[in-house]
Amino acid sequence: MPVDVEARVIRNTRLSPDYNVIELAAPEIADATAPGQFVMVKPGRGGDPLLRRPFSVFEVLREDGRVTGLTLLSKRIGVTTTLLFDAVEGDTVSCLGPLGKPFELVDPPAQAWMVAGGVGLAPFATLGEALVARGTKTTLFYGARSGKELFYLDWFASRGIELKLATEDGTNGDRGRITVPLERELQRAGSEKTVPDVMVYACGPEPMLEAVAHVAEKYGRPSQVSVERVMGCGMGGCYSCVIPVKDAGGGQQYVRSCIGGPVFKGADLVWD
Amino acid sequence: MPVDVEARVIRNTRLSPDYNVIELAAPEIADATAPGQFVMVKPGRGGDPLLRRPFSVFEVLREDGRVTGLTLLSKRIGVTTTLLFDAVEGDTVSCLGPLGKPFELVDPPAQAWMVAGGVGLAPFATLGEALVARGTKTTLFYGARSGKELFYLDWFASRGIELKLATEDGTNGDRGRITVPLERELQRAGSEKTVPDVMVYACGPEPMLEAVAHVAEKYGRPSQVSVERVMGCGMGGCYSCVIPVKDAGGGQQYVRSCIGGPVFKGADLVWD
Amino acid sequence: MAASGCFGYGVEYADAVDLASIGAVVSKGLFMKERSGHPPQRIVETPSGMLNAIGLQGIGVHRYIKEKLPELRRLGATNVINICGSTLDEYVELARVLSDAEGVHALEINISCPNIKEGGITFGCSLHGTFDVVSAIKKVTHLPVIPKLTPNVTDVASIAKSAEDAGADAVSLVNTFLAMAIDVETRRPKLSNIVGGLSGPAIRPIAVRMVYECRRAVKIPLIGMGGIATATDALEFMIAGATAVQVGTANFVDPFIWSKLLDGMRDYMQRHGIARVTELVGSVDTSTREKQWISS
Amino acid sequence: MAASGCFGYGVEYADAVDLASIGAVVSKGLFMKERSGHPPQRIVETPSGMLNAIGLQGIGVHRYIKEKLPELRRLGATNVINICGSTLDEYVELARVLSDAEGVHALEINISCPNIKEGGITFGCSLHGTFDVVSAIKKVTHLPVIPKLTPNVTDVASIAKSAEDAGADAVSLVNTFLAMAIDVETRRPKLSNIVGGLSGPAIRPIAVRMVYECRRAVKIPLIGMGGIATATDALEFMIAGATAVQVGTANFVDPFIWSKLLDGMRDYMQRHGIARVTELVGSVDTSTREKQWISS
Ligand SMILES: Cc1cc2nc3c(=O)[nH]c(=O)nc-3n(C[C@H](O)[C@H](O)[C@H](O)COP(=O)(O)OP(=O)(O)OC[C@H]3O[C@@H](n4cnc5c(N)ncnc54)[C@H](O)[C@@H]3O)c2cc1C
Ligand SMILES: Cc1cc2nc3c(=O)[nH]c(=O)nc-3n(C[C@H](O)[C@H](O)[C@H](O)COP(=O)(O)OP(=O)(O)OC[C@H]3O[C@@H](n4cnc5c(N)ncnc54)[C@H](O)[C@@H]3O)c2cc1C
Ligand SMILES: Cc1cc2nc3c(=O)[nH]c(=O)nc-3n(C[C@H](O)[C@H](O)[C@H](O)COP(=O)(O)O)c2cc1C
Ligand SMILES: Cc1cc2nc3c(=O)[nH]c(=O)nc-3n(C[C@H](O)[C@H](O)[C@H](O)COP(=O)(O)O)c2cc1C
Ligand code: FES
Ligand code: FES
Repeated sequence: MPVDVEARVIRNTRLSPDYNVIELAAPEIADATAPGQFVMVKPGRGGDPLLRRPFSVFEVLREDGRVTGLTLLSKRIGVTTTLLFDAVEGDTVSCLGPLGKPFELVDPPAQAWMVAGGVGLAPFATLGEALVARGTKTTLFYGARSGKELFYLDWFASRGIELKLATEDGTNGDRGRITVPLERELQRAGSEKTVPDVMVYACGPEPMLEAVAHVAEKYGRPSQVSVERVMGCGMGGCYSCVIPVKDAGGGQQYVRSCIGGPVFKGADLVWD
Repeated sequence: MPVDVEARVIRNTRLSPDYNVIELAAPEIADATAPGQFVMVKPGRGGDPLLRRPFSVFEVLREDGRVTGLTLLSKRIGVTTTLLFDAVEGDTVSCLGPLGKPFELVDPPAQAWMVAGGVGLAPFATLGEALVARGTKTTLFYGARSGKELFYLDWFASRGIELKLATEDGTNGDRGRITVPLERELQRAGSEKTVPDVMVYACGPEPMLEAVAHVAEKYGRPSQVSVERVMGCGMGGCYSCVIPVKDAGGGQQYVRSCIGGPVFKGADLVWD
Repeated sequence: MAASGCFGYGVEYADAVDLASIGAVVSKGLFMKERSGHPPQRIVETPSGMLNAIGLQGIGVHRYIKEKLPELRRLGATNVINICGSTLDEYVELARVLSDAEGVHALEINISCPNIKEGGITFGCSLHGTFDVVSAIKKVTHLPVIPKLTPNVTDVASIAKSAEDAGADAVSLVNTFLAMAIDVETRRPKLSNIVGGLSGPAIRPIAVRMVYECRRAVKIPLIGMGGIATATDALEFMIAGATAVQVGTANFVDPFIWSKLLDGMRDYMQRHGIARVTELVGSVDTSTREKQWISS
Repeated sequence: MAASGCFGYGVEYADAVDLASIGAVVSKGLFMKERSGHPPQRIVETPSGMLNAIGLQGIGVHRYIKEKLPELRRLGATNVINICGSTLDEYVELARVLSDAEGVHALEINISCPNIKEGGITFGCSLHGTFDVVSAIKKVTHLPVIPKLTPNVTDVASIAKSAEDAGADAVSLVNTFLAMAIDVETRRPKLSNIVGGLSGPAIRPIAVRMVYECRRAVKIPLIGMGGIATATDALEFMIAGATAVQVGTANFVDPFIWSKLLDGMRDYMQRHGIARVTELVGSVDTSTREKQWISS
């Protein structure tokens, strides 16, 4: 069951002119969060902005074993993300969670390939840690506009997660979209499964998710994608966050991504 | 002409659980302010609260002769005053002014008697300084609920301003309303003007202003009162701040206290 | 009470909230059949409010009775069913079906959904339209019938009156205000449905005025809503004339709002020595105020 | 343009703003005679908005022409006079008097003030009421006649249409929404007038929708307003269908808003390669959007 915490800002680190990582003292939530779950966040007080906004839990913070809080990786695009970007230590951010369906983890010999586009990196820190903890060989495919917008590379590398990068301007890794290295590796692994099972995890802009789901399918690999829909409540109350999903009858139906997701099987989604 | 300044909070000092003095880096405004004028203030950003609020300029801050900013004396009663109470160094407060008609000063041998009720003390710091600078003998009658709510006594005393106090619980000065010591002194001064001219200045809750204006009149002394009306704009645009004033024809008319005041001759007001 | 469409079917909130404690759960608007609703984007935030154009996505009345109602009864919820018809017959049929179901406590007649052509707003915007729907439904049900009025009208009080004349047991007001937001960069409406319904604190002063007007026009109880986010807001509606209130948008912001509202109202009543809520209802004093010397 | 009642008579702002630069100054609502208006409290803040019940305090048309107009002409202002009558005859008389005055550029007919019984809203809420006022005024003046519509109606587009049929040269919309706020501690209305008009950002989505509806109902130009506080807001109204916009409440918050609005709109037009504002008017694209891969 989700809890609502008036979380104190412990630290706020700017990674670029748009990106920041904000540490929030919400141990109750951090402790209960599974990889892929999110929180509904409202910075400051007062009615502007009115509604909470969804953010993946980025890191779970620990001090000598004890969970002390969580961080959010935020990209500035509007009111709330600007408030998060400008927040200073001591401010409070009201934080509701954990919410949503987490990723399903895979065990060896299966491998885990995480595909992140931009701020879509957020859910993969906790997912990567959980996978590595089970000994699952984990790779992060990570794409962005330019090398300056690739963050936390050492963080992942130091945890034994292999990195495959792509940037649209070619300043780091392959030039172009992240699907370039992904398809190359899928091909190499071979659709005949010369390599053990691979689970493809993806988070990023929806057109990227669609491309990833399709290329995974093309090479016979299952995928789990975390979608980003505008959410009013995060708890199934408002029906704002729906996404079309294939139903039994071969038709489609709108499913609330806040409780039916945000993680879906790539094969289940209807890409409108 | 008024200016609008995004003023940085230099310091914020809490005087009690309700009262605070906030220092704002708005030298342009401070420099142009005459005693009795006010500023329209909006803390923080965003639409909540929407409208500015009026505050008297309390102190004009100087560093080696140069004007560096101004302070507001604020009493917490709602949204804006709570934001001012909680503001921290580095926050910005948008500050429009100076606005309104100032007090008319008097010169020796006339004496100045300033009568303050609670937060009505605000305009008398600058007025007191201006009067003392002209050598006018100045007295401050200052009333509040209890001694704990009488502030800046040394500040006034150190400038050679005589203090007459009253508290409703009798913890400092006369027990009761400030009109008690005021009427005693007016009586002593004598309506026959055994003492030179006295100008009575008053700021505080309106029923107090009414009582002061009446007692001054009773003893043949003129008064100038600074009224507090709810103000939407401070510039004569909205007609929200009106107060009934006697007109030539012996009738009354609503005058906008933001441009026709906030300082009025006590004798001109109609006390509804 | 949880406002319609703002609480799912209620079961979604079962582990966050004790449904038995919140007065009543008003269901999402139900049609006879399932509806897929409008494509996203379905909501957009506006100053102190939000627009929605969900399009009444829903499972239809039969699945509701089969899948949701038993669970809601188990949880001890008081169930007010919000029904929405494309035709007079559909309203009547919905009322008939629900009257036979176990655990339905009242019917809220949605003649005010601004978001769909056939959302009954055609009924809700005219006097006889309102009269006809309500009286037709009254004929086929023993349940309390509570038409929900639209604020998008010139004279809401006269509509409340015709609902009363038709035998309504109470009226709910207000539904959302028809509104619109445009993305200036793309020059496209922000909602896929182009227009949507405005809710939230922004509309509260208008909704309070409408409750005040209706209180003077009808004798039946009023259920007030529109931007309630605090106990003070709820009290404002009751003092204006509402016997009960519903909370919609604010529940999205704070799903734990219910206990806060109840505590705040209890505290207020103690401070003011008010024994029963009914003493508050419609108690607004419109005589001119005398002045006092507030020590500032 | 400065919205009526939000800019005094204009002269108040002369040293803060270059009146010649802001399009037009719409005067406070004028009657034939002086009016003292309502007693305080006359305004109250609400979420992202404010209520006002000023009661059209004013100096009357004759003093306006004698005392304010010469100064406004000297300052180079374009003067739109907002007129308000208790009767049809008073509207006509006002139009006649002002048509003979120097420096009046247009008449805005306030048939929508919610705050006073005789505020003409009785005209503004009905089709023939609107038609009668406008056609009567057209007969006696050569000046552009711009009725200002109330949003407190079921179908604003049909009212705009009847204004057009009556010969209106343009319509302004919207005036304020009838609303109310109650102080729960005293259980008294916060406004002395009990009810007042809601303005400010809170109402913008409703006002934009009404402009959009009217754009499709009439051919005459629309002057849009309601909660405009930024250049983006102004553009939203124009894209919805407004040829010009007025700013009211936001001017109270920022008297220097005018240059910011103009700069913001200029910047937008450059970014989008738009040469003339008219290209924007009513350009909202209601076809469904295609998707693109926004690199996030
Ligand atoms: C499950 C989930 C997890 C998320 N995790 C993260 C995360 O970890 N870090 C992060 O930075 N963001 C994340 N997002 C996206 C984040 O919720 C939005 O960026 C945020 O809501 C924007 O709020 P705002 O007030 O700053 O922007 P607003 O002022 O609300 O909107 C600004 C502009 O951005 C558009 N916009 C709003 N929401 C979205 C959206 N979801 N996608 C695309 N455009 C949008 C609006 O239409 C508007 O044009 C997540 C979203 C979901 C659904
Ligand atoms: C010319 C002038 C100078 C002023 N100088 C000062 C000053 O130096 N220091 C200071 O602390 N205050 C001063 N005030 C009063 C100050 O403007 C109000 O306290 C302030 O507007 C309250 O804003 P808020 O958002 O905190 O309260 P709100 O949230 O706006 O209101 C809270 C409650 O207080 C009531 N209220 C609001 N304004 C007033 C008012 N003016 N008088 C009585 N009740 C009110 C409201 O009706 C509401 O019930 C001055 C007022 C004027 C007109
Ligand atoms: C997302 C959403 C969905 C709604 N769905 C319905 C509905 O199905 N039936 C209905 O009568 N009202 C519906 N409403 C209106 C609310 O019940 C309520 O009347 C309105 O939102 C005003 O209350 P509020 O300001 O507290 O939200 C909906 C409102 C919202 C925000
Ligand atoms: C204090 C105040 C006074 C107003 N007086 C008038 C008036 O005299 N005549 C009129 O037609 N509209 C009047 N209005 C309405 C405004 O002109 C405008 O239509 C409305 O406020 C919406 O615009 P806004 O949200 O930008 O304020 C007044 C509004 C306010 C806030
Ligand atoms: S966000 Fe409200 S239902 Fe999903
Ligand atoms: S505060 Fe607006 S006219 Fe005085």
